[in-house]
This record gives sequence, structure tokens and C-alpha cells, in this order.
Amino acid sequence: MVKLAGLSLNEQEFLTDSLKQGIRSDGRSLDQFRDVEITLGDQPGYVDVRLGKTRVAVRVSGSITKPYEDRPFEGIFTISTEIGPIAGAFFENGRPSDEEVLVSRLIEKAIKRSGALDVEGLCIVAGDKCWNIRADIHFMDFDGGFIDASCIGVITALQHFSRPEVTVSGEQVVVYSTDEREPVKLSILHVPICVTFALFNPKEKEENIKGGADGNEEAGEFAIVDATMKEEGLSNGTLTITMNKNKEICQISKSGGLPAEGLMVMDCANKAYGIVEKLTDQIKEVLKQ
Amino acid sequence: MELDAKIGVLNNAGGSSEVSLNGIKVVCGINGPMEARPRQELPTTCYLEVIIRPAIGNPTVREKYMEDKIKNFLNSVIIGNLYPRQVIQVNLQILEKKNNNSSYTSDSDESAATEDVLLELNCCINSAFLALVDANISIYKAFNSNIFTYTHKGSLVKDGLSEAKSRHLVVYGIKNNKVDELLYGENVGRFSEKKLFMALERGEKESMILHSKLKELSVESVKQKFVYLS
Amino acid sequence: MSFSVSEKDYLYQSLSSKTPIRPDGRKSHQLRGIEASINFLPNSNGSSRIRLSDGSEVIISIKSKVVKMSTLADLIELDLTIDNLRDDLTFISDWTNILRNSLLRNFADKFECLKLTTRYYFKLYVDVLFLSSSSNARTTKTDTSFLQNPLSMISFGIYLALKSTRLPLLISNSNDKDIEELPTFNDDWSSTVLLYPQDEDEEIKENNTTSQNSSSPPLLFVLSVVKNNLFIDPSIEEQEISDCGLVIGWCSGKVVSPIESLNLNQSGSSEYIKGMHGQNIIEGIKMIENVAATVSKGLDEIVKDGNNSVFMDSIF
Amino acid sequence: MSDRRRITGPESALPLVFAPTPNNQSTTKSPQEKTNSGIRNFFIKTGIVSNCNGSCFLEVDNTTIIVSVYGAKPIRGSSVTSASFSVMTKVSNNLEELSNFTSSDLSHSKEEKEEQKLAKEDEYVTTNQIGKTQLSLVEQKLSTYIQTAFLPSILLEKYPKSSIEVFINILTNDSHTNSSLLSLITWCANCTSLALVDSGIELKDMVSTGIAKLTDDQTVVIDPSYSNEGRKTVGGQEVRAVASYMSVTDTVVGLMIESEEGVNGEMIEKVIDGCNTMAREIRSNMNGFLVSTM
Amino acid sequence: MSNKELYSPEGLRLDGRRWNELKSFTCKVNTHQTSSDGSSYVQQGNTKVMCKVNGPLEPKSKANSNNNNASITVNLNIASFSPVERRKRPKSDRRIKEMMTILEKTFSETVITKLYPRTQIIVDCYVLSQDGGILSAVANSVTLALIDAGIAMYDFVSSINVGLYNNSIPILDLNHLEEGDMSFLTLGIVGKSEKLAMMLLEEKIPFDKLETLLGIGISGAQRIKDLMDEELRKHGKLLISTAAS
Repeated sequence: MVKLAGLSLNEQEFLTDSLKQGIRSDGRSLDQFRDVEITLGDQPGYVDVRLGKTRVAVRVSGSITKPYEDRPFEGIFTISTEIGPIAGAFFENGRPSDEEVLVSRLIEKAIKRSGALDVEGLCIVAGDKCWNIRADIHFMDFDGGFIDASCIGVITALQHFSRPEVTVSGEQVVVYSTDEREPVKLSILHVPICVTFALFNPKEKEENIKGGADGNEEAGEFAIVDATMKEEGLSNGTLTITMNKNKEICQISKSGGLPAEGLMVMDCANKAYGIVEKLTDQIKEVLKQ
Repeated sequence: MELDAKIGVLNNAGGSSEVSLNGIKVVCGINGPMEARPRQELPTTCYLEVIIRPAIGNPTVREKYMEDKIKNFLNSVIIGNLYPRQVIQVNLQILEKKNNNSSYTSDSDESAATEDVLLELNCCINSAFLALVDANISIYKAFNSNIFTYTHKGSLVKDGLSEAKSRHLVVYGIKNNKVDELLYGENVGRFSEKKLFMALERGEKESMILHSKLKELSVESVKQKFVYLS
Repeated sequence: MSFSVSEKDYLYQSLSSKTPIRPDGRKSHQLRGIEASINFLPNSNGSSRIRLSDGSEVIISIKSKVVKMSTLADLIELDLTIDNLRDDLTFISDWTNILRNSLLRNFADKFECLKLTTRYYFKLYVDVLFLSSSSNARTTKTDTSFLQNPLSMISFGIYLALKSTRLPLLISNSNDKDIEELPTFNDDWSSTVLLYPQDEDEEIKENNTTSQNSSSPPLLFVLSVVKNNLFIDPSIEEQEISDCGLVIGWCSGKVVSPIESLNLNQSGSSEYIKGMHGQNIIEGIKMIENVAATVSKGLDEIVKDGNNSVFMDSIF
Repeated sequence: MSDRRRITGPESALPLVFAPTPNNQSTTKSPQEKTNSGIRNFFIKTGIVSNCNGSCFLEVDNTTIIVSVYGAKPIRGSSVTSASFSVMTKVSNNLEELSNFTSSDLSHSKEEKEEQKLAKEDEYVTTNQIGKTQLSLVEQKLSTYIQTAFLPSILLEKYPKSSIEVFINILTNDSHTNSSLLSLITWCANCTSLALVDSGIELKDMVSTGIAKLTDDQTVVIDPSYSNEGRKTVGGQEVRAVASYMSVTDTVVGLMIESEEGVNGEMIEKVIDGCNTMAREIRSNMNGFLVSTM
Repeated sequence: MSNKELYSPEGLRLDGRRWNELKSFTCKVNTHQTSSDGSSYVQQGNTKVMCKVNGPLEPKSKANSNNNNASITVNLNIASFSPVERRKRPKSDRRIKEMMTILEKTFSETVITKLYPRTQIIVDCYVLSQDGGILSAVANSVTLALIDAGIAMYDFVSSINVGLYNNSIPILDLNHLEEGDMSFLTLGIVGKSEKLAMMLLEEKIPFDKLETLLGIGISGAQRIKDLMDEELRKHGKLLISTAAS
């Protein structure tokens, strides 16, 4: 993700070597997701997610605007993903790096394009008024896994949020305050969860690329789940898989990086499903309170 | 409403704090002093970069205005000549804002939000102080910010969120456990000169109370950081 | 292009002498050879591509859209993209203006061919993609010092694209003064109409060039002035050291506006810019009058040959 | 991306458009008598803007122009060997009338012209929306012409690592006399010339600019103002030209010729001669003015 | 559009292809000798893409200078006239930026960058006409142009997309109508192997279909690789014969 934020060559070697032996610096196993801590705010739509040292706060809000002209029957759902230097001095203010563009596109694909939020239900008066649901992701602290953490945050916050009741009679649109009428929950169609793998290649590049060809079983490359910042910096590429509990893949993105065997991708997808199941249950638990 | 604060909440930032006050929750992260880009470099002092992000939406002129105010104020407090050619970056992220049902805004009442610039400034300044302490950045004196409100009945309330005739933001510098001087003030509404002075006087007292609280917090954080002290 | 002082001086000397020698050995009224092809974009009504031997290239697409009548000037939109340069640079919109105005002023039948009904017109989108020969030498997205003036080449491309443009055939009633209806078209590509009808009759064409030229898109010619000498279609080196530049339009057998002075030096240094003599302008116009008809005839050949890429081995 | 630097109104907001000021104001001067040479009387005054390095005010009929010159001032990252020279134009009002320049001649019938007029008004609203910062077509054309014409005259290599900026403000442009873009260019160029002299920036020579028109019957009219002849005849063989001269080297530094129909060398020669006559006249006027202010 | 059958019961698609048939694929290399070090032109059905490679050359800015590797910069220009309906995208469009980053990251891994330290390789791609699978076509054209430029690579990157019709029938190499109507997977394969250099899926598919799609995609991409290889060899022979004569 980021440049190797000040890692010395020795440290780099130490970390990759131990990873090769299946040892991670924080004691996790290679396919273990960090513990996720989800805190709900007092106000609906505010969620604070901690994934190890990574911290992301998501704020969902709603306002009434005019729908897009080409989609008069749909509400608007926007996700704002600007990473500021508060998350780490290496993020520049106001100028998104290529990586940040990828992060924001990924989150958008995982949640918006997969249709997690029912946007048709946000329409008030077709072509004239609709809800604009906005999720502001505040990246607070970075230690890898921004995509995974913000996806959890957004999907939890969307479920936590509720919008005021609105009634339409003729031209008149009445918005009731939360005291007058019970606010309405948004309709969430499914719960997508992102799992990011960091790819490593312990051998020479040539072996990785040519290795599969000569029938050598041990291709060598391996993937670790939920990399920290240091691990992410050392990795040769990432693979993000978004799934929901219904065993649907919402999105896969492996944007370049180390070429990976098809079988390994399938293996990652299987692992991801296990993590998705666990996280979906955890989110449900948290929201029950 | 009472101030609720934590120090050292972020890992990547050099110093950080989280402050809840008057229903507003702010996280402040300070990076630096660090190398400046050529454009920012000042030969004799440090360049202060203040970035404020709102809870909802993109930063607008309102945030720029607040950034300017805080930057000017901090420039007078931080001992800049200790950090020549360097940058200190003060990031303020507003997380929650409770008072005006802000999760349901419609286009029309956005302008009403200018009213609580003072409340946000108040919270930001206190949070910036704690983060500066956490980041070990030298300052001339300690400071804290209080907000007072004259209600329509004419009584002076501390931290009033209620309907107000006028609001007064008062920042005092504190040196040697004594109120030293007024560093920054911002007043909104209609009030007489006398009332302003009354508010300032009250501010001096409250400032000491708040200071002892903030001091306790910062001493605690220093103890944690430098184990040998305890 | 960055040349040393002595290189520039040499160039200037050889171009300003009584018998000027151009760096590529051309005569002063000789254009560079082009390689052109037309109608290769399946999603456009008309298209063309022109390449010069120096590697610069222009790709033109003409697309049509049915619009309700507004101003005639709105019926043509021209969009110019140059390499990966930002599109808000002043000279890009300058060039766009010159090209668009020359099209608007000299459009065939005064737009009659775009008229569908009393209410509906075709609107043409002319998209120009210009790839300069030296995009790799550029340092930033706003650095323009390596750019040559592409007006002439683009106008050739637009000429070819417009001449190859086919518009769908209207099958609904062309008079909708009373009954408002959306125009409908024949889906068949083979029944489309050429925007500029091609003269099939060889005889007429041979005998009477002017009548055949009567409905042709405008061409622009860029001239470079060095002392008393004029050079048509200057290469980037010649542009660099010109005293002054001149753009002259040509349409339907006549010289037409724009006739404007140009700054050919994109690198921003002004040491060679001096201006020209009044006589230069008159000479320039004469030169265009001599050359232009041949050029448009050559371009017409390409249109007639259709899709086959033809190498026009330097006109003359 | 939304505009973050300004507070923009709600999406449905419309920009504020004031009713056009009536044209029959008493301030509208009747077209002035032409002098013997055929040029309208004009008024010039230099040094009227105090915070710039040079400025000039020019008034002819109801057109008023202020040009201010800033520089040479140092800038970072500029070319090392010479100064950079840029021109910006701002038309303060009568924008609507000006936007007609490029397209007004293309209509067929009166009926359509009416339609156009309506469409134009719409266009005016849309192009004038809040937050639009780009130059309009006319402003751009003007800027480019002036820049091209003055590049040869300014000794840019005397001012390395610096910039010279010219700002042209067209305060009023009389819609009544319907002075064309070309005539506006002429007077802006002449005004710029004086402003540059006023700024003390080193020049090879002053640039003077003339405008002329070749009418149907092949006569040359210098400094044509449409108020005298009414609106020009549609479809007529009319050639209009602007040319800028540096008289020391006797060179044309700027040229723009407009015509609806084809032209030939002879016509151009005539019309350019007209421009030259006017430019020389202007030059002697400017000389006289400069001598008188010394 | 959607009322038309994208896949008929007889097993034919809108353009008459079978489910596993590729669009007609033609490519050329060395199309822009004078203005680039390597160039190519790829046509997949009605999708037409042009690519120019310049480099390795001195980095234009310090940010692009890496002490150990060459840095690869990809510029993608999607012409406003390329889709059926004209559409002008701003330069900062995030989708375009995303594609550029994906291409950069993909080729930084397949080009032997360590051979060209402290240099920059600039790749300019132009999409002239779109009919589905732009990313694939661009990736293929970049491969060809890089090879033409003589830049050392471990192997080809060949790319193709596979869609899933009605959540059951996999369909290879979609056109733009099909792309609009079904979720699809874009793959980039390294050489003859089954290694995925890039992989993108933007819409929902059932988990158990992933393996099928991958399999079909990989074989499709390998076919593309063979076609590119053929053209390159042809070009190579031509070069040798002209040099000999």
C-alpha cells in the first residue's frame, strides 16, 4: 500500500523470512484475521471500527435532494473516501495517490455496485425528490487493511442508521422528526464483506512465473490474510475478495502484482468465505445491542 | 457539559487526542515536526499546516475559515524557532456533532451550521493542546478554551448549548499555574462591553479549573510514555 | 524542439537566403507527404486518420446526433485532444476556435444538408485526436515546447472525414410544421447518404475542377515567413525560427477567412519572432491559390479510393 | 468534483440576471464625426491605474477600454533566458452582444433569427453561471491576437526569469453601434501599446493597429463604424481586416482578415493598405500624445 | 436492449457467436515506427486499441526514478468518440485512473524491471472504438508494444473476459451489449501458465461458478496469447527477411 515506511533492509528480510516459515510478527497464523472491534456511536449511523491498530470511523448521513436525471426512481448513495494525513503523515492532503483511487473504487464496487443498499427504496417523489445517503469514511489510523475495515464500517453503519419517516400527499412532502415518528431503517439487501490477501513470493521472480510450467508442484507463492502495514509494504501484490453469507462473490480484484496460480485464488476464496461468515455474525451481534 | 478527553489515541500520529465537549467529538492527530516541502519551508520558524475535516461531507470554506483561525492562534503559542525549516501538521477530524440532529440535513439548513463554528473551535483548541503535549512540541504556555453564553434572560452560562443572545469563546494562556494572558477570543451576538468583560473574568476562573483537569490528563500520559518517571 | 544557438542560426541562414534551402529538401511551396485512411471507426459516421513521416498523427471522428433546432452555430461541435495534454490550455482552445469557425463559415450548402425537418437537425460532433511526434520528449502535462502547429494537418483530416461521412436516410416526413413527430431513419447502412455527395462522373470532374470543388469542406494552410521567403507546411524546425506564421483558409476554389497571423513558436522564446511584410501576405495568398486545388484533388482521390490506405507521395 | 472553494447554491438555484439596461439612454453619444483621415475621434489617457506598472484608458464612441500592465516582475520556474508574456482580457458587460460575433452571420431568414435570439438568451444564462472562470470565446480571441502582435515588439530577453502581464478590461462596448470584434481588437491593441510605453518596459517599437473594410463596390473604408452605414448587407462581398504594424521595421506583426466569401490577393492588398493608412495615422496621434504628456 | 435474447436456446449470441467463441482478433506491431520505440494495434471485434511505448528513458521527474527498477507509467486515453454514444470523460475519471493503475501494476511485475534501473518506460494507450473488453484489449496491446520495443519481459500477458449469463451459462469475450447485461470476470494470464497477473470481477456471481469461469477464461486468454505470438513471429520473419535482402 504505502512505501515501505522506513523499513530497513534487515527488517524487511527478517519479516519475509519469518513469513516464509509461517510466523507473523504479531503472532497470528497466516490465515488469521485480526480481531475486529466495532463500536456504535450514540447517534444512528456512526460506527467506529478497529482492526488491530487500524482505525476507521464511518458516518452515514442522509439528506433530501433531486435524483439523477437518468435515474429518476432511485435515490443517491455516495461513499466519500478521502484519506488525510491524520491516518499517517505519508498520506498527502487533497491529492489522492493511485493507491487511494484503487481503495475508493474497491469500496465503491464492494458496497455500491454489489447493490447492498436498496437505492430504489430511497425514492420519495420520482424524478423530483429522493434521499441522498452519504457514507463518510474517516480514516484515522493506518496499519493495513483499510479496505476490509472500511467495508465493515460502512455496512454496519448503514444498518445502524435510520432515516426520518417521510410521507407524501400530492405535492406535499412531510418529513417527521425522530420524536414524532419512529425513524425508518434502510433496507439492506445483503452484507458484503471484503477480505484482502497479501501475496508473497519467497523465491526469485523467474521461478514464480516459469515455475508452474515445468509441472513443479510447489509454485512457491503464498497469501496471507489481513496484512499489517509492514506486511502490506513488503508484499508483491494484493487480492481482495468480497463475498456475502449467501456464497455470492460480489467483487474480486487483483490489480496486477505477483501472478498467482488459479488454484491459489480458489483457495483464498474459500478462506475468505469462512472469515465472511464469522464477521457477518459479529456485525449482527453488535447491532443487536 | 463536561469535557471528556483521552490522549494518545492514534498510533501513526506523533501526538493525538480525542475530546468530547458540548456534544462534539474531535480527534486531533499531530504529525511532525518533519521535513518540509520546498514550497512550505520557512527559514527561521516552522510551517504550521492545519487540516480540519467535517463529520459529514467535504471540507468547505467553513472549514478553511476555522483552519485559518486555529493556525493563527497556534502560531502564537508554538515555539516555532525551535523547528526551523520543518512542518508541523495539525489534523483535526470532527467525528460527531450532536446538537442539531445533524445526521438529517436538508439543503436549506446547512447555513445554520455556521452558528456552531464557535463550539467546534472550542473543542478543536482543547484537543489541539492535548495533542501538542502528546507530540512533545514546545509551547510557550499551556492554554485552554472555554465557551460562555448569555441567555436571552441575561444570565451567563458556561458551555451553553441553549438559545443564546451572545456567545463568547475565550482562550487563556496559563503559565506557572497562573492565568497569564488572553490568547484568543471570538464573540458572536449582541452584547455590551461590560458583559464582555464579565465573560472574560469568568473565563479566567473557569480556565484554571479546566487547566487542572487537562494537566492531570497530560501528566498521566507523560507518565505512561516515560516509564522511569513513575 | 530544443536546438542549439548555432543550429538555429544555420537554419535561419539557409531559409532566409535568396535561394532558400529547407532542411528536408522541399521546395517552398511543397507539402510533406501524408499517409491517410478513412472510415475505419465503426462507431462513427465518418472518420479519417492522417500520418506524417515525422510520426505525428491525427485521428478524426465525425458523429451525428439528432437535435431540435437551436442556433446554426450549435450544430457543429469541435473537440480537440492533443496527446495527454490538459485540455484547458489556451492554445488548444485557440486552435479549436480557428478550426470551428472555418467550418462554420464554409459549411456545405449553408447547413442545408444537416436539415432533417423544420424542427430537427443533425448535429455534428467533430472529435480530433492529435498525437504529436515527440510526446515522449515532454516533461510535464503542460509542457508545449515540443508541439508543432497542427492546424493544416487537422483541417486535411477533417476534410477527409467529412467527405467520408454518411448520415442515415430520413424515412419520416420532412415537413413537421404541423404535426410534431420524432424523425425516424432507415437502419440500412447501404442506404445512408453522403454528407458531401461524391461526383461520380469522371468527365465533369476532369473538365471542371471548380464545379466539383463547389461543395468541399474548408482547408487551412499554415505558412511560415522567414525574411522574404514563405514556406508552406513548415516542419517543427522551421516553425521554431520563423519570423512570423500565417494561416490561410481555402474553400471551394477560393481563399477564404481565416487569414490570420499566428505565433508558430510554442516554446515561448521570442528571439526569432519579428513579424512580416505586407507583401508576404499577398504572396502567401498567391501561393495557396496555386497549391490548394491540387491538395484538395489529392484528398478527393483518397476519398474515392475508399478504405484503402493511400500514401500520397508528396503532392507535386 | 464539486466546487469546494466556494459556497455554491442548491442545485435548483438560478443565477441572478439583471434586466438589460435600456439602450436609449441619454449617455449614448451619437456617433462622432470622423476626422479628415476617416478615423473616429478617440480619447486617451495613460497612467490612470496607480498600482500597476503602466496603464492606459481609451475611449472611442461608446467603447471604453482600460489596459493595465504588470511587470516585469520575478517569477519562479520561468524560462531562464527571457520573460514570459501573457495577456488576459475581461469584458465587463454587453457579453450577450459580443457572443453573437462568431455566429450572427449564419442565419437564413428573419424568422430564424428571432429563434436564434431566444436561444442566445438561454445560452447567455448557461454560460454565465456561477463559478465559471474560463475566458469566453471573444475574450480568448482578443487575448491571443494581442499576445501574438506584441511578442515581436517587447524586448523579452532583457527581462530574464520574470513575467510581464497585460490585463485588458473592456468597460463598455457599445451595442448600439454594434462595433465588431475586429474593431474592438483594434482599439484594445492601440490601448495596450500605450500602456506598455507607460510601463517603461523596453520595446523595439510601438505597435499601432488599423482596421479597414472593403465594401461591395471595392472601396476601402477606414475605421468602419456600423452606426453610419447601418447593419452590413447580408451576403455582400465584404472584406474586413485588422493589421498591426511596427513602423520602424515596416512589418506586420498581427493580422486578422474576415470575409464571408472568397477573396483574392488584390482585395487583400487594398484592405491591408487601408489598415496601414489608419495605423500610421494612429501612430502619429500616439506620438503627439506622448510628446504632449512629457 | 434487454428484451433481446442475449443467448438463444440454440446456443447463439447476438452477434452469431457460440458461447466459447472469441471476437475476431487481429493485431499488428510496429505501427508507429517514428514516434515510438514500440507500438501495436489490436482489434478485437469492434474494439480497437492503439498503443505506443517509449523507453526505457531518463525519468522526467524524480518521483519516477527508482534505484532498483524501471518505473512503468501507463497513460490511457479513451477517445470521446469511441463508444456508440459519444461521451467525453474528464481526465480525472476514477475508472480511467483505476485502469491505468491496474495496468501499471500488472506490467511492473511482468517486465523484468530490474534490468533497467533508474529509467522510466512510458506506455500511451488510445482506445479508438469500444465494443466490450477494453481493459483486455488494452492489456494485450501493451504486451505487444512492449515486446516490439524490445523491452525484456518474463512472458506475455494475455487478457480476456468471461461473463455469466443467467447465473448459469458462461460466455467468453463479451461485446458491449453483453457487458451491460451480465456480470463478468476480466483475466490477465502470464504466458502459457495458468497464473493470473490481473483479475477483476465487478458484479455478483455465485461462489461455485468462479472455478468454471476461471477455467474458461484461462483457456480463452491462452488462445489470445497464441494469436499474438503468431503475429509477432510473422513480423519477426519479415524483419529478418528485409534485413537480409
